[in-house]
Parts: sequence; C-alpha cells; structure tokens
Amino acid sequence: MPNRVHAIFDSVPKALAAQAELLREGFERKAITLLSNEPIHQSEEAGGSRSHIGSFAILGGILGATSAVLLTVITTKRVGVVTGGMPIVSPWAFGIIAFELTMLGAILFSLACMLYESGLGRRGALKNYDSSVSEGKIVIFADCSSDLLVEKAERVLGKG
Amino acid sequence: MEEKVESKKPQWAMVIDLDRCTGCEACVVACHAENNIRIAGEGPAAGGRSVNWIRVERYYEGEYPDIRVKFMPVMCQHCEEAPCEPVCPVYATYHTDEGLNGQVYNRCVGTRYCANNCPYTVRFFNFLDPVWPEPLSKSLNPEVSVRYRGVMEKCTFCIQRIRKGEDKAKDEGREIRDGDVNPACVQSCTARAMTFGNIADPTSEVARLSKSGRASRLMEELGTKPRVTYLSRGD
Amino acid sequence: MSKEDVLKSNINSDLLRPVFKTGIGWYITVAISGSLLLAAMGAFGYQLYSGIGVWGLNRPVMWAFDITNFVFWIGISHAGTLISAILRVTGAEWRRPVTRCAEAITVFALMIGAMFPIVHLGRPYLFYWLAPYPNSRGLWPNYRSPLLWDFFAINTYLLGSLIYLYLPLIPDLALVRDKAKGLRHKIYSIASLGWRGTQVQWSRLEKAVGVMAVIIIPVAVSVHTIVSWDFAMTIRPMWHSTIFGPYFVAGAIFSGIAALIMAMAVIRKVFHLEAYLKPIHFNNLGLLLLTMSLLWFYFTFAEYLTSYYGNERVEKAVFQSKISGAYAPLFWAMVVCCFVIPMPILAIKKLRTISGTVAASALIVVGMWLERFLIIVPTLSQPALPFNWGSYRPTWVEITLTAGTFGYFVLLYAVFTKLFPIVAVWEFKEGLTLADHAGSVAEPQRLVAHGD
Amino acid sequence: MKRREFIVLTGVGAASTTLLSGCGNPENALIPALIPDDTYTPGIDYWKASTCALCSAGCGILVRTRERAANKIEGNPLHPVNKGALCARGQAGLQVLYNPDRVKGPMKRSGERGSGQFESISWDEAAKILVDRLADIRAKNGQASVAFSLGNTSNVNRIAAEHFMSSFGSERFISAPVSSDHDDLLFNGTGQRAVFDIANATYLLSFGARFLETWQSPVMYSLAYGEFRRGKNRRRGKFVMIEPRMSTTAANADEWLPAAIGTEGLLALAIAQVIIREKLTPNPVSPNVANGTLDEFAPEKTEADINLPAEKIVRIAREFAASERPLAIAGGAAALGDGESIRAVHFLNKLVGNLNMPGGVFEVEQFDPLAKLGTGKPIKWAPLSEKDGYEGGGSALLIHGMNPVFHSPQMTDRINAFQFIVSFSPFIDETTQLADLILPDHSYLESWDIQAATAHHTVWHADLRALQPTPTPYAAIASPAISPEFDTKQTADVLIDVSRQLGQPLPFESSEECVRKAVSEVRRAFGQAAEISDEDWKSLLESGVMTGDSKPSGSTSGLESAKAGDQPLAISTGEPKPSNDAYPFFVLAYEHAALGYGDHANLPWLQELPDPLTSVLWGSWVEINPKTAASLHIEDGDLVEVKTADGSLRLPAVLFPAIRPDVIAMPYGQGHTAYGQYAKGRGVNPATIAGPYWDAKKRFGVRASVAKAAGEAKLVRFGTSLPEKIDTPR
Repeated sequence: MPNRVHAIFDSVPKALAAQAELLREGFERKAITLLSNEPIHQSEEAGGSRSHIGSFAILGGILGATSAVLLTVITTKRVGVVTGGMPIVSPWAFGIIAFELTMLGAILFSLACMLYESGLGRRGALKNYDSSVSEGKIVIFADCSSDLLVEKAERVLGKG
Repeated sequence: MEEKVESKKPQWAMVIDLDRCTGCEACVVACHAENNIRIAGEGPAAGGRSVNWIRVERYYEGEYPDIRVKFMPVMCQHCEEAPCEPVCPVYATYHTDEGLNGQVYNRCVGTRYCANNCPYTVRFFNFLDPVWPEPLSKSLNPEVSVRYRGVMEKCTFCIQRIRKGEDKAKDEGREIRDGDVNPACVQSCTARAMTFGNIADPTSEVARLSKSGRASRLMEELGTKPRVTYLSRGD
Repeated sequence: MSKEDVLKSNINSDLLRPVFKTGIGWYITVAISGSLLLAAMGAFGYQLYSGIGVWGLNRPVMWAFDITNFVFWIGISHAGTLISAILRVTGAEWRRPVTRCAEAITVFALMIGAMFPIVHLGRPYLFYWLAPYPNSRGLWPNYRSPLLWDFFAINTYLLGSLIYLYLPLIPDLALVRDKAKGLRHKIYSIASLGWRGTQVQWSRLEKAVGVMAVIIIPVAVSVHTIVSWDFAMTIRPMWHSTIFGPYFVAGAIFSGIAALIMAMAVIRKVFHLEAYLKPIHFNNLGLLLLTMSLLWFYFTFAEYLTSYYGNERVEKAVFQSKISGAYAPLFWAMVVCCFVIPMPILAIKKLRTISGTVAASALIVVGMWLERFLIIVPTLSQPALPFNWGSYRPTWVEITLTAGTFGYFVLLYAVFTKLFPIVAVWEFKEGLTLADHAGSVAEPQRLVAHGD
Repeated sequence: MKRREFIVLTGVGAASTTLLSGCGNPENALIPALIPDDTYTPGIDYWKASTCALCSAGCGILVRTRERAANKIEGNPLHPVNKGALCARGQAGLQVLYNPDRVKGPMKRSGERGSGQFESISWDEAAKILVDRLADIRAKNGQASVAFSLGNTSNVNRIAAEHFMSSFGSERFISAPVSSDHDDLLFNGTGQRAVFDIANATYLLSFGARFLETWQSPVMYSLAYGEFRRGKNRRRGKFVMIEPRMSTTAANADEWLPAAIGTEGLLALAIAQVIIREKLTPNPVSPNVANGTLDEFAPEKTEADINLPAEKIVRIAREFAASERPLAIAGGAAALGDGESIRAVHFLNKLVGNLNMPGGVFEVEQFDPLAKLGTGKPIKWAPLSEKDGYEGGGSALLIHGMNPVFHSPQMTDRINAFQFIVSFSPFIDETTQLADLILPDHSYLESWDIQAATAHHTVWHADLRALQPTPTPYAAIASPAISPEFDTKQTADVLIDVSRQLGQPLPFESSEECVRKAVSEVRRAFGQAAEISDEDWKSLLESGVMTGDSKPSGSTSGLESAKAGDQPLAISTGEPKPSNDAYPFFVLAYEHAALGYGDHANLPWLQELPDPLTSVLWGSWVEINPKTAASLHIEDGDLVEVKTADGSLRLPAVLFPAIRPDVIAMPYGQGHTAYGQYAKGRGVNPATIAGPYWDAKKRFGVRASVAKAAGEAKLVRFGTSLPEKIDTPR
C-alpha cells in the first residue's frame, strides 16, 4: 500500500511549480493528482492519457444506427400488420428514426465513456479528497511507491 | 423500395351519380341506424361534434335568381393511397386487402392526426362518451361496436355487411357478384344514385360506371386515388 | 469581461447564495406558480374524467391549444441547449454566465412541451402504445408516422439535454456538497458522483461537454424540424410546405432566445447577480434576437408570399382567413409582436438595453405563441371542402392548462435555482482565469470576448 | 311460470345467457314472441314486414330484429311503392319504437287538466273508466256527444273505430281539414287519384310540388326521378321548378323559376297561351277562363305579376311543348285558393295530350277491398275547426293520430271544452297533455295493419317494344315486428275490448283477426281462395306484400272532367302583392323534409339531420334573401322577430340565396311545448303566425314583417353558414 502525501496550495502557479518539481524528482505523471475547482489547463497531468470519448461517440452512433434499422425494418415486417398489400418499410421515414437513435447512441456512449475515464460514480471515489478545494485551494496528492518518494514528496509539498 | 402487392380479394368501390342524387339524406339516417352512430345532442352539435359518416354537401352556384345547387354525398373515400394511414402512430387506421381504410377502435389512442390529414374531412372523433337513453340503446346494431370516447371513427363501407355478403357467397361456393353487398346508404338510396361493388371485377356495375365519361374522383389531384367515383350532373 | 467587478473570492458566495438562503419572494413565487400548476392538474383530472370533449376541439379543428402549447414549448426549449451549444462550440467567452440558465430552460420547456402529446390524446392513459415494447396484443408503433419521429426525437433531445445540463453541473454539485451538511450533503454527494476535481476529470468533463455540444446541435435542429414535419408531412393547405423545417427551427431559436433573456433578467434582479449578468450579455443576446427576428420575418414573408402568389383555392382560403378574415386580428398582433415592435428596439443601440431587450422578448414570446396557434387552427378550420369549415373557441380547461404550463415552468425554474447554482461557478471562474492569462500569456483564439 | 316457458328459458337461455346476462329480467331478454321458438337462433337476423307510418305514402318496410330488439328498418324490395328504398324519415322509425319518452302504459290524469300530471293504472282500470264515462256521457247528453278524432292511423284502427262509433251510435268523426289535398282539388273530391309518370317524362314542369321530399309519395317519385335523369334507354329529362323559395326538390331542377308567390296558375295560363298562339300542339283547345279571354294571360301582359321575364316564359312554353313527353305537376303554394291553380297547371297536361300516356299523368282507380270490413256507411268527417257541437260541456272526445293543439294552437280552447278527453297517443304530446285518460297505442312496429291500393308504374315492355302502363293492385300486411316494448295496446284491441264490455262486440276479436279477414277479402279480389293456409300466411307475413294482376283501366273520365275547360278557372291577373307597408313580406311556412309538420320532432336522428339546404339542425330558422337582409341590417345567425297579424315569433335568421326577396320562409316542425325531451322547448311553431298547415288557403298568403331582435340566437348548423363556391367533380 503506497503512501499518499497531500498538500494544499493557495494559487495555481505554486501548485504547478510543485507539480513540476515532483516530476523532476522522479515522480511518474500518474502518481501526481492535482485537485482544483476549475480546470488548470497548464497542468500536464491531463495530457497524460488520451481520451476515448470521441471514438466512443462514433461507436455509439454506429450502434444506434444499426439498432434503429433493426428495430424499424425487422419489427415492422415481423409484427404482421394488415396493410392490404401497401408497402410498409419506408426508407425515408425510417432514416429519421435512425438519425435520432444514432444521436442517442452517441450521447449515451460518450457519457458512459466520460464517467468511466474520469472515475466518477464509483464507490469510494471521494477517498482522496480535501474539501478545501471548494474554497479555491489547489490540492496535490502524490502517490509514493517508496519511502524515498514519501520523503521527497513531503519535502516538495511541504512548501505549499 | 417495396412495391405494392396486388390483392386477389374483391376490391370494394362505390359510384355516386350526382345526376340522380336528390339530397334527401336518406343515406345519412340509414348510416346512423346501421352503424350505431351517436346522437350528439343540440349543444355538442353546435360545438361541431355531430357525427355523420356520410353527409350531403351543398354548394350554391350563381346569384339569385339564376342560382343552382349542387348536392354531393361525401363519406370516407377509401383512398388507395390514403393520407390518413401512414400518419397513425399505432396502426389504428390501416389498409385492408379489399382496399378499405380500416379503423381499429381499440387500437386508437386518439391523436386525431388521421383526421387532420384527411382532405375530405370524413373522420369523426368521439370527444365524449355517447348517450343512449333507455330504451333507445335497444336499436343498436349488435354487429357494429359502439364507440366510446377518445377514438376516431368513420365510414367503413359497412364492413359488417361486406363480411356477411362474402360469407354468403362462400357458403354458396361462388364468387362475389353485384348485389351481394350493399352498404346501408346504397340500400336506402331513394333515387338509386349509389352503386357499390367489386371494382376488380370488370363486369361489375361499379367498374362499368367508373369508366363513364362523367366519372371523376374528389380532389384527384392530391393523388389519394379515392375508391369513390362521382358521376357529374348534366348531359 | 472586466474582472474588477467580480472578486474571485466572492464568486462562491455570490453564486451559491440562492442555494443556501431562501427569501420570502421565492416562497411567493413557488406558491403562485404552484397553484397555477395545481389548477392545471385539476383541469387535466377533469379532462381525464369526462373526456377530451371538455376542450373546445371539434370537427374540423382537432388540434388547437394542445398542439400550440406543444410546439411553443418545444420551441422555447431551443433556447437553451442550442444557444449554449453553439456558443460553446464557437468558443464565445461571454457565454459563461448564460449557459446553465439556458440549458435549464431547455430541459424544463422540453418536459412541459413533451407532456402535450400525451395530454392531448383521446385516451391519454394509452400513450405508451407509441413506444415499441414487446407485448402480446399485437401492438406495434408505425415508424412512418411523424408522431413516432417526434417520439424518438423528443426522447433523444430530452435525454441529451438532461445530460448536457448535468455534465457541467457536476463540479458545482461537488461545490454545494462541500458546503452542505447532513442529508443535503449526502444527496449532493450522490448527485456529484464523487467529483474531486482532478485534472483528468476536468479534461474528460470538458471533452465530453464539447462532444455533447456538437451532438446536441443537430439533435435540436432535428427535433424542431420533425415537429414542423407533423404539419408539413400532411396535405393540408399552408401546412404542406417545404420551408417548414427551417421556419420552425428559426422560430424556435427566436422564441428560445427571448425566453432566455427574460429568465436572465429575472435571475439577475432577484439574486442580485448584476455583476455576473451584465448589459453586455443582454446586448449580445439582443443582437442574436434581432437576427432571428429578421430571419423569422423573412421566412414568414416567403411562406405567405408563396401561398398568396400560388393563388390555389384551398390555400387561398386559409391565407385570406389569416390576412383579412376571422384570424386577422391575431395574425397582425403576431406580426406586431414578432417584428414591428421588437425589430426597432433591437436594432437601435440605444434601445438595446436590458429593459429594452426584455420588453422585446416578452412581446416575442407572446407573438410566437400566436404564430403557432395561427399555423394550426386556421388550416384546420378551413378544410379543402368548404362545406366543412368550422371555428374554434377554447374552453376554460384549455386556458387553465395553458396557464398551468407557465406556472409549471416558473415553478421548475424556481426550484432549480434553489437546488443548483444558476450560473456555472467553475465555468465562470475558468473564464476569469483565462481572461487573466489573456493579459499575460497569448492565447487569443480562446479569448475572443465579444464586445468586451 | 308455465312449463313451456320454462323449457324455452332453459333452452334458449343457456345459449344466450352470456349474451344477454346484462339485460336484466331473463324473461324480457328472450326472443320475439312472434318468431316460433323452434325457428329462432340467437345471432341470426330475422326480418319482419311492416308498413311505414311516418307519412301517408305507405312504403313497405322490413324490420331487422335480433335478440328481441329491432335494430334496422329497410325498404321492402317487394313493395311496389318504394321497391326497397326508404327515406330518412322511414329509417328513423326505430326511434318511434324505442323512444325514451313513450308512454309506458295506460294512465289517468292526476293533477289539473293540462298540468301534465298522470298516474299509471292497469288496462282493466283504464277500460273501466272509459266504459263508465262514455256510458255516463251518452246517457246524459245523447250519442252525438261522443266524438272520435282520427288522424293518420292504421286501417285496422280506423276500421275498429268505425265499428266502435257505429255500435255506440255516434257518427261524429273529426279529421284534420285537409283542404289542400291535390287529388281532391283536381278531381273535385270524387276519390280518384292521379299518378305522374315522372320516370318516363322528358320535360318536367313542377309548380311547387316538392315530390322529392314531402309531396304525396316521395320515395316512389324519387325512384322515378332517378330514372328520369339517368334511366336506361332514354335521354336525360329536363326539370324546371317554379317555386318562390328553392326547396330541395327545386335544388335538383335544371332551372328554378322564382315566380311571385301565388302566381302558379297565372304562369300556367301564360304558358298555355304561348302554346296555343304559336300552335305548338296538334290540339290547341282553349281553357274556359272565368275572367275574360286567354289572351289576357299572354306572358307579355302578365310578366310583371308573375315577376318573370316574358322571354323566359315563352322559352319554357316552347321547350315544354316541343318535348317528347312533357309533364306538369302542381303542388305546394299552387294549392292556394280553391284549386284553380292546380287545374290550370293540369290543363297544360291536357293541352300537350299526355293524359294516361307514358310520361304523362295517369288516373288510378282505388283498390279498396278493405271497405267490406267497415260498417258500410261512409264516414262523415267533420273538421275540428267547425264550431258547432263542441260547446256545451257534456261531451267526450277520443283522439288518435292527431295533435290539434300543436298544429292549430287556436283550437286549444275548443278541445278543452270537452268534458272527457281520451288520447290514444303513444307520446305525451300537446293534445295528450289535456287528456283525462291515456290509452297508449302500440308503435306501428308493434301493430297489425293492412293497406291496399293500386301502384302505378309505366315500364318498358320488351315484346311490345313500347312503354306499357301497369297499374298493380296490391296489399301490404304489417305484422308486429317485435313484441310490445311497453305495456301498450293496439287501439283496435282497446276498442274491441271496450265494445265487448259495452255489450256490442265488434265483428272481429283482435287486430290480427281483422287483418286475416282483410287478407281474405284481398285474396277474393285477386281471384284466389279466401282461406289462407298456415304456410302461406307465414310466408305472407315475411314478404309483407300481395300483388294482383295488373290491368290498365284505360279510364280517363276523371282526368277529362278535371280538365280546366269544364270548370271556369277563376284566375285573375294582378294578384297577390305584398303591398302592405306594415307587413312587407310574404311568409312561407313549409313542411320540414324530415320533421314533417312536427310529428317527428321527437326523433333525435331526424332532429340531428341537417336540413339539406341550410344545414340547420336541432332548431327553427327563417330564410331571408341576402339582399333583403342587408337592407334590414340582418346578418346570418341574428335573432329576428317575424310579425304577422296573428302574432310574432323570434328565431334565428339564415341568409338564403335562393329565395325571392319579397318572401321569407320558415319550416314547420319545431316549437313543441311537450312531446318528450328531444322535441320540447326547441324552436318555434309557425302555426301560431301562419296558421295550421292544413289551411293552405290561408298560409300561402300570410304577410309578415321581419326585424332584427335583441338577444342571442341559437342556430346550430352542420355545414358552413355561407354559400361557398367550390370545384366539385363535374
């Protein structure tokens, strides 16, 4: 069980400086977590992993469209409505349903992807949290795999 | 795109000779009696709630004293390309193999969309429950459902009579022929202005009359292909 | 954006104040709007008990207030998501205090609008027959019906809008969670899904909101287009029109912006957010409203001109009933409300003040309600066969239901401001930070501040 | 419960329990009494023949019954009058049977007379009251103090009433004074009937005869009209209608001529004058004109009075004479006066030589085998409007099939003067409200009846390759289509019962027996055995019609003597004109096509049937020419007050483009103060200002004023209010 060191900073530059120093000290990017109440675009932490939200949206869209075609065409033919020989499958009309379900699929999949990637909605998500973030403070957590790193972290973050 | 499948069943159609029609409205009451059409009452009728599956429209032409009147009985035209059918979200209105525009009362949820898309304004909605004071309800036709509030209704070409006629023909082991089926309006018509029959049978009277030089269909330009043909007045 | 006005340290207290402190005005608002809603529920109960005949509908006018309200509220709903999404996608910085306000309008207007297809049914308790669900009765929806398209489009839009409202709300929920105690804390803990504010979370959130904004724009356009197709797909005079799609979308955005301006003005006044919702926002939205007013006029003119010039018998009857017949007073009231008065107010810079834009917006909301009514009722009351022409007069039930929708809307909005910060706290802060950087670090494309 | 009934209950009951369990008392949920049990199957339609009683044309009907309820009336295809067709009124007969306002059983007055308070009594008690009171009144005031008022009723009831009155010693029969009857005016009341062969005519000139709606036998003439228009092997006929207000019949005409009201005779003579002066006919006999010579009626001289251009009259005359089979009919306002107009119109038929010719007018002799069932003495009808004999109190009035208090409100006092009033009406109408005793008759669908007449058709004879007149004597039998819905009794049976109690039994013991005897008479007349086998009787009740051999009589004596030449035509020029400033308009009160003169106002189907021309339902209205209305600042739907010398009415105005500007028109039919929930308190009764409908002499000349009145008008329409032009199929 690695040790976790955390510190509270008043301002973004100080927190960023601490982050940079930790990185220099040999911390992995993943091991440092910056908590803030607004996005810090200068932080390098975010760039650490690529987001799949876009791809998932496309995937969701494709699945939505496919299910729409299945839902409309197959069920309409299967349900056995008496139509007196009139054609019942209408590509134009069904295209509209397909569009809506494409979008629905994209929305749901990107939401799911976002929740998964950002670790929201999980049990114990709030384990490592400090509510001073709400006051505008910047909080840094550093996961230390060794005592040496704990020492380093405490040294660096002690400034905050 | 799918193509329309031709049915081998009889294709019901009507021809109305406007030169014979006198506007007497016998058909209207005959229809009320046969199809259990509600009595709206004065108040609802004033609010546009009276129901006439078949009505006799009246139009004036000219100015006094050279004025002329046109009577035109209008009921559901049983369009081959019915605008009411595709808009129903629950298939309550549908097309039968015999070319009728069917209406399943129990399916209807009452969006009234079909009525709004009917260029002939022949669809009637049950805004409230019908009232049949005793013993008036005894005159209800047991073969036709009484429609309660919230559903759309319209002319069925007396589907119950069509079924009976077809059953009879089947029992006798023959094809359907002229005279087997007559809706209540056609049956009662005092000037014999209406003819009903199987238009798919080229020897039938409706098939013959619908090819008349006087024949036209109401608002044909909309492409609805009505199954009711009107024969115009005059020579 | 002049940061002098707002101290970052005050933002939390300013924007969270409505959530934690409740004034007497709020209770009065809730009481009034709530009683309107109760009256409408009573009216609906009466309608369920007696049948839809308690409305003024008849043959041939089978739709009237019900579908007018439906189209109107769906139109209002475009305020939001669409505006917020467009502004987000185009990176308009001044949007920051406006977005949540707009998104909330969308969700509530959509909830109200989506009720009407159910409320208006002859048998409302069977509305679920429109949904494709396995059953043993041989029921299945007809996907060819525009009502089914509505069903799918509105559901997609409602779900999308809710998510689009909810995603940017998560950090603010966390904010409230941290300030709240007891049960409230627990509820907000659940609602905020354990948001911590890590940079990964921030990045994913911004990414997701960005993707959602892109998706929601075509959905919103499709929704109102499909609503317009309820009419345009028919073969009725002055409904069967190819421009109905864009016409309705333009009208929807038009009325949506107007509703947004009014909502913003009320919030600004009531919650003392003068420092956040500034004249510049009203000015910018006013300019957008002006554009839409012109666009609306253009569409209306085009629509009526074609009817007039075509001189087709059936269309002409409807056209004339609107221009000079029974519906002329309403028609010209609509033109005055949507164009004649608002256009100059919005076009003249001096008049484009907060009160000016609000006045114009109020007129536009009324005018756009009339527009929907005038699209529906005159066409229905004048069918192709003139023997069947009719007229329409609403009953108290329909009027109560309509009034109730406004009550419901206000109530929902009042409750929303009670539960959630109506201005996105983190977005506003982010904006300030970015503006700070704009002074030092060059990042111009992210800082296009309109008119600031 | 009898054993047999029990078996029926268990047998049929088992089959129909599920179907009928909701219908209450299981005995009532059983089968029609008249259908033999062993032939009855639930779920199968049974058709019973009867005769329509909603107007005097006597169309044959078939009643569809199932599960002890009648659910449809259709025309009887075997009946020579209507050949299977049936008008709106006839279709609505079901609502006579199942009307919620029917009298449910015998009742006696319990409150003040006219208060409408009655209490139910048993038939035994009712008969006792009737017997006691009549015996009492006869003892005190003599036989003549008992009067029987009979209107439109079945033959069985009429024959029973005849015998009853005869055995009672009274000859006091009161009828509605139908002075305007076409055939009576034409034949001077000698009993012949005229039938017009519209089906084969090529040119039809109708002087106000609404033969497609109300005149004589509308269904028969509608069928003929269809042939006239589009019959096989013939060209389309031309139809010209002369009428001050366009009726539904006139709406079907190729040409409508709004001649001044009451100038029908004048116009007929003008046409005759043209035909004679231009020698358009091979036999140009001149009519005997009372006032001067025919030349004075030349269109050029009378055009102002007729208010039609002379050229138009000349053209019509030429067309009429030149046509192959022209035909002129008179009715409506032409009955004004003492029949001169009718005879003048009829003269045109004589002039073009179409008497008893295909496409012309036929004289039909009555086929009346039922006469033998009566007392043999001709009934002496006295009009109720005659004053004598009704004062003096100690008198009794039995009234059946008439509602004089409604049709002629002025008579109320005279009716009230009777000490004892018995009504046989199945409904509490205005007259029945005054009754002391109500003995409700069956509806016609529950009654026995027989009608006999000669139907006249001219048909194409294939062998002779010519049109052949075929007068066909027939009899139509009406048997109860259904067992009585309420505790009512056919009036004939009541009279039989009462006569028996009075010790003077009638020659038949029931209405059914009366019909059986009549059938024997008919069979004898047809040259068949008088006795009828059970089998034949059964099939007769199903078919409802017996027809004899058709044999053209060839007699034209009646028509010939009816020719205008024999009797001077007292038609003068220069009348009438609404010269009176106080009353500048003629008011034309006409028969409502569906509601008649008000006797069918209690049938909701007919109340809700839009008037074909104005589309009004559930109420009264007055038709005004739009130009007239504009000059009076009256708009469509406004409440207006119509005033005549006799009184005033307030009713909604309908702007009607097809009416003379100097005429306003309103239908009879509404304005009931009783007669059940559908009729009561609805619209106005024109009889109060224009006189009773039977007083044609008066009602076509009533002058009136019209002005906008304050208040909200109740005008219900089905179609649009204003006339609209439209591209209809041509």
